[in-house]
Amino acid sequence: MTDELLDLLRRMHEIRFFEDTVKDWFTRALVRGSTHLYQGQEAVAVGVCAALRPGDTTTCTYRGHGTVLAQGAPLDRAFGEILGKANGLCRGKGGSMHLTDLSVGALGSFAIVGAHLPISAGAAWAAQLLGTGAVSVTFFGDGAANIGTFHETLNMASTWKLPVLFVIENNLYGEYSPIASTTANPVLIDRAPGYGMPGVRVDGNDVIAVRDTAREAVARARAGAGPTLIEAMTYRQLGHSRSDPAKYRPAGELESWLARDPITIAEQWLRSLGVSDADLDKLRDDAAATVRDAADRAMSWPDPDPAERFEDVLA
Amino acid sequence: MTDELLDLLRRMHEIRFFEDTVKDWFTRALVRGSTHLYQGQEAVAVGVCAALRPGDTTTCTYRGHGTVLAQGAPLDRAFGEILGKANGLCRGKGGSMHLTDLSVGALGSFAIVGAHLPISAGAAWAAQLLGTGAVSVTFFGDGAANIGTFHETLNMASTWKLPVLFVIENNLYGEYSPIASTTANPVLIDRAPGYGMPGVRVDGNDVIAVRDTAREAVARARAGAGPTLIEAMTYRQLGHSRSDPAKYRPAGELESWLARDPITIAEQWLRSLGVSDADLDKLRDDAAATVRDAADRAMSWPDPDPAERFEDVLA
Amino acid sequence: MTTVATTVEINYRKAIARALADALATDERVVFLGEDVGAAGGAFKATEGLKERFGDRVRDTPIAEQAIVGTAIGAALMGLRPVAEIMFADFAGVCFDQIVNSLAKYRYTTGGQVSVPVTIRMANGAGAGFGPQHSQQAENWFLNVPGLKIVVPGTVEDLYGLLRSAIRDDDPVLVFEHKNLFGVKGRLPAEPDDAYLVPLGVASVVRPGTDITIVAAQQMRHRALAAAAQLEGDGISAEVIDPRTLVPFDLDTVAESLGRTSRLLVVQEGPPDGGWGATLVARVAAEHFELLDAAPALLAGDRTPVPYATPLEDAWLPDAARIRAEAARIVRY
Amino acid sequence: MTTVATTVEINYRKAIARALADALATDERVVFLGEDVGAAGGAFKATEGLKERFGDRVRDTPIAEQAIVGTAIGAALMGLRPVAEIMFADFAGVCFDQIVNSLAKYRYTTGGQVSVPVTIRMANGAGAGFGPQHSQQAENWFLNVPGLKIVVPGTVEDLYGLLRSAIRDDDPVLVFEHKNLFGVKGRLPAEPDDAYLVPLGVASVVRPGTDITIVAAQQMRHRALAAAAQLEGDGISAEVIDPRTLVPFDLDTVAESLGRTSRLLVVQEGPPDGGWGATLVARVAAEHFELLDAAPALLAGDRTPVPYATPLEDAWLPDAARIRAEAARIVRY
Ligand SMILES: Cc1ncc(C[n+]2csc(CCOP(=O)(O)OP(=O)(O)O)c2C)c(N)n1
Ligand SMILES: Cc1ncc(C[n+]2csc(CCOP(=O)(O)OP(=O)(O)O)c2C)c(N)n1
Ligand SMILES: [Mg+2]
Ligand SMILES: [Mg+2]
Repeated sequence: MTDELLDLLRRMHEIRFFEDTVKDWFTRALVRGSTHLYQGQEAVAVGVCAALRPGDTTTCTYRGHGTVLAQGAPLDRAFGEILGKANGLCRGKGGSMHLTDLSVGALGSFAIVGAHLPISAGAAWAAQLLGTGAVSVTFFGDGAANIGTFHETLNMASTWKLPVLFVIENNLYGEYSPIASTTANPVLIDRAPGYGMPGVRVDGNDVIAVRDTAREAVARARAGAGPTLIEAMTYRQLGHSRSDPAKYRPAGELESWLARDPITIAEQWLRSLGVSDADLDKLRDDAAATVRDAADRAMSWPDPDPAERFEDVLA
Repeated sequence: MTDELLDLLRRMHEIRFFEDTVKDWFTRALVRGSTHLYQGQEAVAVGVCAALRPGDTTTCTYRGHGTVLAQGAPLDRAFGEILGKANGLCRGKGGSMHLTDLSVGALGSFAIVGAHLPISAGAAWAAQLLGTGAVSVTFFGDGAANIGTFHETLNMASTWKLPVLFVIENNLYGEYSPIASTTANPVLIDRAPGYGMPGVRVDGNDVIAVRDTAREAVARARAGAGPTLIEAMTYRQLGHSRSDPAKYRPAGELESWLARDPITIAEQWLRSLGVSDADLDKLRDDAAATVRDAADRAMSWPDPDPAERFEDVLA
Repeated sequence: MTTVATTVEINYRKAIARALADALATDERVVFLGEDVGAAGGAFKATEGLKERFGDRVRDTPIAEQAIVGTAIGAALMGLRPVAEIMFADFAGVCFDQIVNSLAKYRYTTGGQVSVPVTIRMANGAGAGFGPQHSQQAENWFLNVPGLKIVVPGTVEDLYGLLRSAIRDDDPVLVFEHKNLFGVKGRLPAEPDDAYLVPLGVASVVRPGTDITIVAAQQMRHRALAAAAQLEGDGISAEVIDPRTLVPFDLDTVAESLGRTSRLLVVQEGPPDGGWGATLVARVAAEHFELLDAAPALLAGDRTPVPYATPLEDAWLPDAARIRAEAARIVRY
Repeated sequence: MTTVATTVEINYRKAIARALADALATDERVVFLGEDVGAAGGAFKATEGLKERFGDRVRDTPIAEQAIVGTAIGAALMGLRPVAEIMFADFAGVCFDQIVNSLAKYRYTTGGQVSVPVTIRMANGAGAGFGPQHSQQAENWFLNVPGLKIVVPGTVEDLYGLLRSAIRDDDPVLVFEHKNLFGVKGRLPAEPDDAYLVPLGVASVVRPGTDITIVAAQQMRHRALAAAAQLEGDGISAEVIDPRTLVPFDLDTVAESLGRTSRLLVVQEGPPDGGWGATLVARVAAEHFELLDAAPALLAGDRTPVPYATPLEDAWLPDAARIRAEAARIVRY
């Protein structure tokens, strides 16, 4: 138990340091385009992926660095992709919004809201047909729950009893819109009965709670009982994207959530299990060092040759 | 009461005879393409439209003859459109799947499943902004409830508290698929709570029950309380389209529904109110004659001139 | 193509079911999904018998095109070879995002980590009185989207051969089956026979000629052949080329023909702007200008939606008479 | 255009808000909806201040593009003049059906019972490092769909003038605002002034020349002008035409120019096949063949999605150097 939790905490640290590095790069204009960071939501990806086994797959959003890393994608090649390096996960063709590593089951980060839900359903359909016992997980936001693919996919997946988990990363905002301004009933699990599937709300900042909830849903899926809708309540500690100061937040909201930072909560758990502050600090510092090294490696890699742009369109 | 009910029965008769005529034309190959008939579902359109007032609008599906007529579109020009005549409602450009008559508030029949739901929401938004007090109604099938626009529109309409009624004509089948084969939870009103709106199931073959249910929803909408999801349980007495023998029906299903034919039920109501069989027969025969005359008129109209195809693309 | 195998006569509609059956029978990774494709045998009755024969590998779906295409993509990533049916090509608008942004770009966006062997079948085309929302030439919506292959079979043999090649291909392929050709007859082998596969990206010279090159596909191919026969009476020898595949387009076969004829008429069903016909005329003008002795011409549908009424729709579609007249005009240029 | 009115300097991004504000202020039937367009002032901060000033007529929507476009259509049928924002043009794929099958065809399908004055604004284009799903030239997806007008403003003045004309127009208009031009500066009148409206369907000769006609829009227009300046040093006089509107296309202005130059180079951002550039080359070849002294050319993006990494994306987009070289090649033809 303690060892596993230490491992989850390490992953959360790595993701946090990874995102802090990316934020720094973007503010220093070392990277162009757009980026969407995961600080504060680490427990969702790490907790859910802790319930998976090799062969299981995930899809996620443009805010996907955390998920892809939680599944085990290498830090340096993830950095490399964001930097647009030839050795990036996607050879520099996708960038921050498209981190993908099929070798670890990370089927991809999708930049079109909602587009990946049916893709995870399809992976689950393959598992059902091939009898692999694999489970698919698709992570998406509260705002994405209002787009058509959510509806089409949940109904079809439930009708076909597909082994898939629909995990809402409910961080209370779309880009800048508080959920209540765009969603008639902001309790998103209230939609589950309409699809004949169970819906569970969980504290998305408590990695243990998330893992346990996911385990149950995974067991259900592997048993052939079909999909589960999981609504993980969490918070986006930074703005929607690089350019967003997040002025729209009510006073005190950020502070109260920072007090419930998923890393702090995990550390409290570990202290209660007798782990010393010194060990926790060392864990954090080691993670920081690991991430720093990966970043340095990625920085040192060459840019892709312009001619590479013609490759990978067709088989 | 009796007079109003007699009027509703007359409309149902007219729609029934209209559809029987169209069916005959298609089987005699007087018309090409595809047609989708409304026999057995008349009480839904007629009952709902009885709750509307001038200025209110509707949208419906390719199975829309009944709705457009229930709103008051002229029989002859509706026939004319299906025959592709120059004087058809749409000058012969739309055909059976696109009957439209804006002059009576029939915003149109749409041949893409689900496409019209947001269009009725938009009409309701205009009413809300302009303060006209008008209400929009959108009719669609049980199968259409599984497509993305259903979800997007119900959530947005409820969030904005738009004066719109979502009326599901639940006739138990998609084209040939029984609802349970495509819908995880076939009780479609179970989806309403997820959108924070009331959902009501009603006997779609009882024109009075439909009218009363619609009246309540209309009152709610006019009062600014937002949309209602109405699930009218009914039955498609014929196949999905001209070419469908409907072999997939379980034995006895059709018979049991024919016994609950909406016209029979309305006639029973009227008898219980003291209307004589003679009067009911006369009403039916008059309707038949009216429809026959309209069909003859439409048949006598000229085809459009080929050059007319270049008109109406842009203003 | 070997002709040793015994062949049977079959129409375009049944050839669809036949191609799917042979694909399902010869490769267990092939799966098939769509609305009413299973129990009901398809809205066009073009998939009858498949569910009974292949069971779970043939799935009826809800009315949810975005989910259908997305599901096919996900299954393909896991090693299956899904065939998805979008009943009418017009409905590709509903799942356009999945086709254009997910399917076409997945391989590129991931730096070639995997290929996505999804085949999407749809019924396209005008001429059957289905009206503005059920008669479009949606093949022209996807030309500007790299990452897709597009085929437009006009005969039973090409339908069978191209559909099977599409399913075998490692890339996404959109297969447009023309709803006004379902009754066209042809011959197929009695047993599955790879000799009948038609390679993607290869046009076919369906009538040799020396005075003008007419390029036309599907319904227009048949009308072009009728016009060519009439033109012969006018003393004009027209070569008719059926591209069969729109992407990748076999420009060489057209150029080779123009080397003989020096005159080009492209006949395209559907509005002219942004279509494959205009794309072909532009490429010939830019890449083979010196081959042309006359202005190249594009005969296409009108710049309007497809009207419903028979006299309007008939006038909207180029017919043999207009093809003949246009070809004669160009030859006399 | 009158120049009496006092003008102010403003960039492309702020000109969007300015055009919307003037449209909302001068016609109470105008309403505006989209994701985060109100309270947040827009994802690109291009709609700031509108919600505060116009209240309920400016609506934030859920993430539901199909509902956004459909709602705009319904409101238009009731007499309003809705402006809908689709944040990135790439997302037009999600609501493609509503645009193509509902919006473009409504008037025709109903036999002209009503017109549908909906304006849809979207940010298109590559060059800013947004990757394959946020950098497309979606204007090319709609060319084959009659019933839509399409504008592609490349300057502050054209953005303002065309957007306002689009909102006034009785037909559906798609307005593509190039995300890589948001910083471009220009001058607008201090007060709303109809003299600054730019008519739909009228190209503009932005640089006169005699040796070759270069047609380019938006980002490519600016690069074509840079190339033309360099070409002058090479002794080549290039005329640069910005079509500004893609549908209906002002072919006359191009033909009139070719009457002088006899040489055509179309520079189009985005893949070549099925795009407006190929459509233009085809129309010139078919309708004005005799004007051409050399093969017309199309310089376009590659036949690949738009890659993310800077060196890849930079190479993907035609730049002034390539435009210059291509123009020189044609002139020497
Ligand atoms: C179809 C589509 N519409 C709009 C966008 C622009 N967009 C990107 S992120 C975002 C907000 C998504 O909010 P949510 O689903 O809650 O995810 P979060 O960003 O909060 O993780 C929007 C509107 C998009 N990428 N795709
Ligand atoms: C987007 C889309 N997908 C598929 C179709 C083909 N189609 C036409 S009607 C129909 C069945 C609709 O069933 P339902 O919504 O229950 O309406 P009903 O026909 O029973 O009245 C289908 C699948 C279509 N027209 N549009
Ligand atoms: Mg969110
Ligand atoms: Mg039904």
